[in-house]
Amino acid sequence: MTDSPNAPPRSRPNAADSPSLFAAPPLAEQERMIEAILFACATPLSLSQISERLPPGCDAAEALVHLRSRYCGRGVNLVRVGDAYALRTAPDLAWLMQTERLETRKLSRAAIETLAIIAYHQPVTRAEIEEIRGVAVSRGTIDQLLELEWIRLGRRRMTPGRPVTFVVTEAFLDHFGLESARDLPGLKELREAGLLDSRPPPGQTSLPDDEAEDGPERGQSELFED
Amino acid sequence: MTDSPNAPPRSRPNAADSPSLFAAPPLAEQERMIEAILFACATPLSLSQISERLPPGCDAAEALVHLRSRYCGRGVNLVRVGDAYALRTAPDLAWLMQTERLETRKLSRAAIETLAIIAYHQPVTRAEIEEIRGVAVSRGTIDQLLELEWIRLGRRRMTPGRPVTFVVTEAFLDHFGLESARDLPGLKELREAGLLDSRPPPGQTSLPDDEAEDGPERGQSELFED
Amino acid sequence: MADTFDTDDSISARREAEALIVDVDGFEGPLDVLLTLSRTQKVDLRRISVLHLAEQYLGFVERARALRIELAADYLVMAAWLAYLKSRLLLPPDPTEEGPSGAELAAHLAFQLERLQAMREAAARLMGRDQKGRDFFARGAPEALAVNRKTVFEASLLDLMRAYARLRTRDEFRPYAFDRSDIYPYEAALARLSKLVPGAADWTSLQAYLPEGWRGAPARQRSAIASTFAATLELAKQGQIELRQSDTFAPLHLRRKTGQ
Repeated sequence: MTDSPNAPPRSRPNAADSPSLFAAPPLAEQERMIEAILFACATPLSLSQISERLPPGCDAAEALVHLRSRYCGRGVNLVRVGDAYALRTAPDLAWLMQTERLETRKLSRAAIETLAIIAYHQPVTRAEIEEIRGVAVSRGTIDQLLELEWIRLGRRRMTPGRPVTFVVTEAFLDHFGLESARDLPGLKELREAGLLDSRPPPGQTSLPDDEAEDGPERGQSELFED
Repeated sequence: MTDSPNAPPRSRPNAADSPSLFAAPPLAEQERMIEAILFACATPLSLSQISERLPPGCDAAEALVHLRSRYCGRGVNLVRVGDAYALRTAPDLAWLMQTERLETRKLSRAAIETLAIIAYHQPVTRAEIEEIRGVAVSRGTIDQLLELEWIRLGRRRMTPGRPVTFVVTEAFLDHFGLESARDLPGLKELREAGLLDSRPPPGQTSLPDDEAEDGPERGQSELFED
Repeated sequence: MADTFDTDDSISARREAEALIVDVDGFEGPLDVLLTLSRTQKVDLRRISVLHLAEQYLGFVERARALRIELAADYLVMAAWLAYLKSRLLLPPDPTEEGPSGAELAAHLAFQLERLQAMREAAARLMGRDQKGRDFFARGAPEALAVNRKTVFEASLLDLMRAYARLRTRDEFRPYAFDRSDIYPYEAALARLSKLVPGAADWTSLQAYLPEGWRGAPARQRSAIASTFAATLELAKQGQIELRQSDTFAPLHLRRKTGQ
């Protein structure tokens, strides 16, 4: 609410103007700065968002490596969320945080399954979700996931009708503590078992080539091309 | 008021009950716990509030001393706020967070509707927006969207009066997490997603969809000509 | 029914069977039912006996119908498909027949079931992960640091889509109207004709009643004739005028109905 008592007179208009004219601050100082920025912000920040705030000449990527190892094993950890970084409490201390625990809205079984299908098969169309679940995606399911900002629209599929696709978001990764979509549990096994392939029903020979090329398979396999 | 980090442990009611049943966690672990608690808690916590949350046998005061020195000189400091303790960004780094002070406000209904029409029908003239909304669009609404850099002027329409057109910007796509305006769902897809509550009057089912499918596509193809 | 074998197994089996019958709506579609059936069969989904499964499924639909539960079309389609599959599997393959074999269809079904099961498990594992706000936490008091106030206007994609949906919905309820200038509306013709009829004591050609400016261009004239003709029918029906046509395609004449 108020400034902490030992704050110096806040007359540092644009620090970026003066000290950075000559050289970037030392790495330890860059680490401090990033620590403060990430600490102040509740949402993950990308490398470029962090760099924007630092004086010119800083190497945010390198400072982050140091900062990350410094927080290793501590009560608060530096985690990676997609292309972004955030400070989060260590999961093993969850039991201490009873009072902070948020009552999250219970997701329906349909919503949970739909979310999982989108995460594992992304980018995926509504028709593909329905094909996998064997049932129509009911009203409000997609709506609810969009509202939670766990999914967003991807690129339209280049197949007849050009259907919209869905992909998971950074907020999804943040919520489930995932560094990237390729860290989804069991993803590799599912891929190897061929369970993430788009396999059209036998007899439908017109689409498979097109679809395989642009389909869910490519989406997730892209993630593995290192 | 009399609590100080290095005061000897005073009240340990829980620990007294069952001193030998559970050993208190090592001091380093207590430090981790306090670190996590202070990080996650929305308000500063007093020594007794911290102690209450820790397992029996912990010495919060001593752990706080260690935690405080660990954060000494870092980007984040352990500070005392009155009787309580909190983690705060180092005051000398406050300038880094200057740009972050933002007030969010909901976009007005007129603005969001106008924006939606531009996104779906771009390039679109002001008269066309008014025709779709069925109500005049105030200068201020357009100005606001221009100022937000979510829309910009497109090519002039080659019709009498050569009216200006509006199109959405990269910043718009960025904000709404879209890869292109073409990825916006059509009317049929909106209905399937449960965002359109109404059923069209009987006998007219195909008309509005066709229009929606056709409208934006045609308009936008002009924009995306390579 | 005196059932002396009330072991736990049979109780749970019966409860399950009951659930299948009574709680059709509890299933997430026909594939879900199949998955449940295949699980009670306790077989490897890869080697699932489609024949056995089809029989169980048909039995499910049969029992459900006996309870007069309305079955969703999806279930019946699946039942029909399973019956078809069963027949394909029982009959020796016809080499002249085109299309996928019974074995291929069965393999695909097994794939679908396995995939659904895998997604269920993946969903469970996903939800079992540490979650933000439950197992790990963001900063509880994000700092309000600078006094540098800047207003940011918030709008989500959902807001945008809803706004557009709202606008388009309103359009759907708006009475449909042509804005084309070459269309002479029926309502206008009726209003015009009603006003002119009291003066029409003698037989007059329909052509004479066309409004100014609608007699030249063929498209405009066609529209005006059509609307005016429709209006004459309405007025004739109401008993206000009489119509006369001497021959097929001959000019139409009208006059005020006399003796009223």
